[in-house]
Amino acid sequence: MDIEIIQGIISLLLLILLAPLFSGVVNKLKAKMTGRIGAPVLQPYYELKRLFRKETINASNSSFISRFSPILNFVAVIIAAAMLPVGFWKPLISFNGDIILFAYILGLARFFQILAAMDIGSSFEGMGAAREVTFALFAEPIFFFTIGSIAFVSGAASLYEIYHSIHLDNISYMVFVVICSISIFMLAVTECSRMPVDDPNTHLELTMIHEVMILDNSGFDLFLYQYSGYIKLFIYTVLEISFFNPFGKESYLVYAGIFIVIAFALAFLLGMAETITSRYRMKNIPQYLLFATAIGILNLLIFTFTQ
Amino acid sequence: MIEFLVFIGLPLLLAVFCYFMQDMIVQFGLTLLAAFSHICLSALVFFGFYEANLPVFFGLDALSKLFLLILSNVYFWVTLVSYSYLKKPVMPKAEEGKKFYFMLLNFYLASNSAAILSSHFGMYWVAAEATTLSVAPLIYFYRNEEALEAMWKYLFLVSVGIAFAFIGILLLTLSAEGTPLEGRQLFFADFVKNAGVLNPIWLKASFIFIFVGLSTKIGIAPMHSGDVDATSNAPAPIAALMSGSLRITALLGVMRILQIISGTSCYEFARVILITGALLSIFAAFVSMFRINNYKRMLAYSSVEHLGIITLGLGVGGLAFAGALFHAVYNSIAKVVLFLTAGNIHRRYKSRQVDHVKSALTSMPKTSWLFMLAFLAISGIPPFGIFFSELKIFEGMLFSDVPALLVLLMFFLLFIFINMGRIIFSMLYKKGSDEPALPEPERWESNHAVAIILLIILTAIAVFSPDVLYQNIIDITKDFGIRL
Amino acid sequence: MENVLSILFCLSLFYVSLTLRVKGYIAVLRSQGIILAILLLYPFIYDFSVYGVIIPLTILIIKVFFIPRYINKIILDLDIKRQVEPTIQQMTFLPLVIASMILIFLATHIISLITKIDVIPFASGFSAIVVGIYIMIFRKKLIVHVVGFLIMENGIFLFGTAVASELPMMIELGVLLDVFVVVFLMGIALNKIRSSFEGIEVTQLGRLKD
Amino acid sequence: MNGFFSNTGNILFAAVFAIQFLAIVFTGLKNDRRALYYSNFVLLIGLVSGLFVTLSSKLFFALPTGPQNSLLNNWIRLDGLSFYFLFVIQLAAIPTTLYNFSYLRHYMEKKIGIKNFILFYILTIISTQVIVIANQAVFFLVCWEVMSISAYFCMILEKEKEEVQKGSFYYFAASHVVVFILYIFFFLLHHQTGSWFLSDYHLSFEDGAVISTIFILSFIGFGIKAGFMPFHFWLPQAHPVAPTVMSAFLSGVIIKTGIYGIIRTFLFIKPVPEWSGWLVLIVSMISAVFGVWYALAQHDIKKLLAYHSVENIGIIGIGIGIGFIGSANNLPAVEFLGFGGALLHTLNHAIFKSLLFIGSGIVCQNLDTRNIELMGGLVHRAGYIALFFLIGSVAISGIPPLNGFISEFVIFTGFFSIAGELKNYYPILMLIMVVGLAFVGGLAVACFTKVNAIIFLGSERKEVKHFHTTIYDYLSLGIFAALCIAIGFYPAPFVEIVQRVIAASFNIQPSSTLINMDWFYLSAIFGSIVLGIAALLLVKLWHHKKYGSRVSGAWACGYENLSPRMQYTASSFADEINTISGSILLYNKEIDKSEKPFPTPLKFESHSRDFVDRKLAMPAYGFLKSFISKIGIFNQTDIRYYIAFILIIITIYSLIAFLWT
Repeated sequence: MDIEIIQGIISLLLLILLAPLFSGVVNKLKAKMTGRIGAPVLQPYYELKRLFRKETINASNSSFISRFSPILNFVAVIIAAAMLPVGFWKPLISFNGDIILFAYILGLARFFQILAAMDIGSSFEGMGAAREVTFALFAEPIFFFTIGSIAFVSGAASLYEIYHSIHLDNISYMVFVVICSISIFMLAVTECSRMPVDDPNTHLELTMIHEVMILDNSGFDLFLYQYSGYIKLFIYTVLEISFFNPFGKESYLVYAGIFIVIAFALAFLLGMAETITSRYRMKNIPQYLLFATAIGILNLLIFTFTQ
Repeated sequence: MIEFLVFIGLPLLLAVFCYFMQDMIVQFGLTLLAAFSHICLSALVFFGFYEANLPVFFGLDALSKLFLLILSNVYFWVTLVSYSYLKKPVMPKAEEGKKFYFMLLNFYLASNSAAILSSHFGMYWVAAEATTLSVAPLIYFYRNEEALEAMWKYLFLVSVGIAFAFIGILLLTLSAEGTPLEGRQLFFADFVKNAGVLNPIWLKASFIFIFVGLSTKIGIAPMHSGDVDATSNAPAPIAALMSGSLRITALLGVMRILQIISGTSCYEFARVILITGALLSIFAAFVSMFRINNYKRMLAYSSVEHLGIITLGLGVGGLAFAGALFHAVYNSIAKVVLFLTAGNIHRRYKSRQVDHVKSALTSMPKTSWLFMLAFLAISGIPPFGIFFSELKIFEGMLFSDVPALLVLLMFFLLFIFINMGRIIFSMLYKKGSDEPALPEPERWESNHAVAIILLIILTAIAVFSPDVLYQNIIDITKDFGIRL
Repeated sequence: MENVLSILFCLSLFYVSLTLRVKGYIAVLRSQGIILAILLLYPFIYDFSVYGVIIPLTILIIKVFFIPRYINKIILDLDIKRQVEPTIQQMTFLPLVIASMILIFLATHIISLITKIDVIPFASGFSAIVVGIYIMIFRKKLIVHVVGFLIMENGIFLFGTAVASELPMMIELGVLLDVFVVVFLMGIALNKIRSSFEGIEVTQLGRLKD
Repeated sequence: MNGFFSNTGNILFAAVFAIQFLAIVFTGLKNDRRALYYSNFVLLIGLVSGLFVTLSSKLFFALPTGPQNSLLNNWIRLDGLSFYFLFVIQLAAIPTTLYNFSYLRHYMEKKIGIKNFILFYILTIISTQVIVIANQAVFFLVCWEVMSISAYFCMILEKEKEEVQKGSFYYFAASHVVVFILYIFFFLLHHQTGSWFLSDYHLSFEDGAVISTIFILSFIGFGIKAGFMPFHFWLPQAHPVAPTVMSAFLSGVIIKTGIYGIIRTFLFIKPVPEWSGWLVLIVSMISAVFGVWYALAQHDIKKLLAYHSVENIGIIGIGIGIGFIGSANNLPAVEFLGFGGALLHTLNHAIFKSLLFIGSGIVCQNLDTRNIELMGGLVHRAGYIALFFLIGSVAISGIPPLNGFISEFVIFTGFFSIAGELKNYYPILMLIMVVGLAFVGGLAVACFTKVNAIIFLGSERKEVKHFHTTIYDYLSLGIFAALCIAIGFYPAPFVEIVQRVIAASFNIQPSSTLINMDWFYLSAIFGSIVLGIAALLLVKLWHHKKYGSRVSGAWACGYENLSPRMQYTASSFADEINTISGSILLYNKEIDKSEKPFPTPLKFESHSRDFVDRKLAMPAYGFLKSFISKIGIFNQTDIRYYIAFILIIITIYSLIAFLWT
């Protein structure tokens, strides 16, 4: 077997296995910042284990969609994860134009998740689905603006090549990349239902977005949803981390160091955001997302015309 | 001599005969016979199988051959359906009108043939006025107030108009003063030959007077009102006759003077006048279609529109000229179908108001489908002929010196089409508030058959485009000195 | 001689635009017919031919006898009021007629400089045409419209003699016959209108609209 | 005619049309049912054999049974583009015709005469096929009109309904405008080349302004038919009122003739100026974004789908625009990607839009309403219909692994390719386009989750006594769904066909960008998705066995009496997105708030009106009408005016004569 494929498989496995850990770290940091001890860092694994052992309950009105959707969701997220370059390794799936597939495969997951939510026939889920679809609509342009702008600057069209075209030696390019990373961070906040867009720990159904959509899932279904949620967050984290890789150097040590530092920084930022901000009003969220898009446009404009 | 007898003499004789002979069937049979012999002979003449030899003041050229065929075609079919129409008239008062129906019809044929065959302006004028006189009582067929008013207006307006045309003819003689033509008779051919030496001032004046005067008969705006009133109130066969043949005959007069003028320096001026008049009529139809509430009137305006298109084609010249001649042929056929089917609708619903006609498509499917097809035909939708003639006119316009007018024309035609469609579809589809209890199914009638035959002819001419027609129209354009 | 007759013709036009009596109109028609007949007969003083007399005689018969009598009969039959109600004041109508005539005479004069025409008969004929149309436009009574039409026809006839056109006799006769039949038909129509409508004024005829 | 019968393919080709014409004969049968079955069956035979003949042509399999390129004195010409569109038409028409069997039964039960409908349906199908192979301008126009008019006659099946009258009339009027524009279009071509044959039309840059005029005319003329945004307004009016079979064919195939026209025009005038590419691109982008946005605001399922046609035509147009830009800059790679994307999406859209229309037709007929707010829970009644509809929805949203994604993927790659080939300011503009297209995808997701969820999921909002389906429904939907899946999972052969079409008939330098994309890679990924799902399903089954599974009521904060009316509605679902661009969608909400101490029933309604229709077309017509009504000059009834007109007009003409120099 080709070494690249083995590397790809290893990085995919790493992504899948480490994803809950990252969530654990975020929660732990958040707890520390609010002055609590917090759950152990490995808590997400325990939760997954617990969910896996539970009986699966489906709502009485639901159809094959809500049984099928968690699986599809999970598979789609894993496929997306398989396109991510971890470090300087070539990902398992990498071809020209895979960023489109990346965005659209997450769209596939979302499509079925929304349908599954609507499948229950309860207005809670309906509300969540409506919000999800609205915010996702405005989130998608952010992704294309940031990743796409790097792609167009470099002329590459696959995630691997896009990231490998980043060379942090030019100061204007550095600023460009940093601002891109800010956009991606805002995107991650939205897509992964974190503050200030969504409050993952809320207890009121009316204020939820993502949580309310999986309100009626349990057991294996919930396990898949939760797990794919963790992976999704980690995917965006890796997207973020990859901005700062010194791709010229192929050193495992440097890469691991950068990986850990930036992951911690991101976890800190996420935790911080959840500590010091409150959730936005629902109708202000599109503005928040448009703000992120605007940053992306401005960034691209400035970069193109300063070159 | 036989041709003169068939074209003019026989109908004239029959007219006299019908005045004395009261039996309807005999009248009908003889009239039909005359119509049939007329169409046969004119077809023979048209196809070149028969060389006609007419007395002085009469003559045949390519143009009159074509128009004669149009006339006899329209007349034959109209005569054919007349009997069944007379048997079941719409208005009870029409009994009185029936007595003179065939007499006037024959008189009409005689006078119209004379007008078309005439080779002399004076003769043309007399015959054209005679057609007015024969048609006017026919308009008053229903013997009601509207018909009376329509007849009065038509008679009066056309008489005044044709008097102006007479002034035009007099001015034409004036234009010949000081030329070899001075003191000679007003034969078309002489004038065409010597067109170059005519006095341009009087030629222009003559053209204006003849055009405006005959406009009342052709239905060129703003002199179209009398024509519209008459066509919309006449019984269906007569309306078909007027739209299909009478207007064309009046147009012939304009074309004669155009033929003279086309060889002179005034040609440009004549074109401007023709185009102005044509656009005015299309505009008048365009305006009226927005507020019209009477379907027969709508058809009358459609005639105004199409005669406008023909005149426009004549004015633009070139390919549009040939297109206009084709259009004259197709329009006459389509108009007959439209008026005959509209007559059926009128007979059923006893009203000409659009609002009174409800869901015609279910209550009288045969007529309604034919009506719709005829509407499509008149709107220039293939495979019916008007599509092809309009195509020629449009193309001629686009590459003439007035391409911008094409946009204007299309704008008008589009809204005429939209408004006509709106009206016709509302007649055909719209459900009435009270459905009549089980309307009797519609039976086949002679005019359905005639309509179908005419639609087939309309398509067939266009699709097979017979050489003889094409050659004839080429001859006409040659006569007019127009390069295609 | 032609000019004298033409001026007489013009005078009849002034009269017709002044008078409000229906009888007056008929008298004008008669006198115009006579003028035209004289105008046509005048050449025969020098050069008589039986064949050429037919047309003037027909004119005399149709325009002087038949038509005025026929109109008179209609007036009596239909019990038409003798008084004409103008739509505009006589004091406006007459100046309009005069102004038009001045214009026509001036225009004719200008044109006569270019081409060879007899100014006076030409302009008188044309004036008659215009006045005939004015009468049709500015009078309400239908019978007066018929009179207006006939005055116009007379004008055309005068005009025709002015431009010295020689139409064949058969056609001249046809023209006259046509005019006669038109008037005849109009008379029949007036009869019908009288029995169908309230009155015989043009305002009654307003049913036909879009 | 010489040598026409020398080729088996020609004879077969003629036979195909003969069979289809034969179908017309059977509509003359007295019995409605027999007329339907016989004529439809014959038509089906004609279409299927037609498809085989098309497939045996040089473009596809190059069998000896394929017809020659030029038939009937060159009146019919079969180049790659024609074959491709013929293929699309026949492919989409077969299942649609199958559905006819089932659809028209309802009308027969209601005693509505259907013979006219079948007659004109057959005529529409034949004329649509002839349009794409006609090579003579007048012949093309005739077929074009026959297609438009017969489609119109199909639309008026339920002519008594006022909305049918109105909607079909929009279509009728719009198609007349198209024809007028096409007249001028062909006149110009004729004038420039002196020929009436489409194959002779080759213009070059030297013709300058004429090229621009021809291009603009074709874009407006064919664009009205296709439904690009400012000219789309007839589409959402006509599609909902047409019988479902016809809306499916109209949306799936007939509007594609507009696309065919635009591409054909490109072949006449290429290489096109670059601005034309931008024009097409921007108009298409507007169509795509607002088409789908309007769709989101609709509650009428067929109207919604009609707006989606606008969107998809926009996407096709984006592909064409890319191709134009490539052509202007002489970049064959870009051309291949742009036109390839457009042609592929044409095929794809024909498939999934027909599927969706037919699916919606089945639902509408059973529920007797088109309002999706009254539907719901049908997945329990008709699971397979729901599944097929779902497949169509996923496909139209451009989501992998179905066919919609494939064509959008090509178009995306086209953007990347332009950005890569032409540096300068192009990347920025292309990026904006990419984002726009992604945004369209997001809106489509929103829209089709809404449609699927509201119609099929949840519980029934309206009592459905009996959901009637027939084998034909499943057959036609099944064929379409299978095609969606086939193209999605195994795009390589279809891409190759498109590659061949462009290489054969577009006459541009060869480039293998399209065919060299990683199609097998995509197939593998999609395959692995399926494998993954299958594996997880097994796990799930095992899990259920081990840990158990059961069904329970949904969580409602402890409230017991959940009723179907408490479900989230379509209006609410789309409300937030629609409010954002409310002024363009003319989106207005009516909220019946009660301020009384004892709450009374509340009401919430939302409506969206078409901007072009309500703010441009209708006011323009209204203005024209009120302006016209002020023109009283021709409105006189008094004969004195008529006479005065003569005098006035003679004076005016004489003045013109005097002033004439």
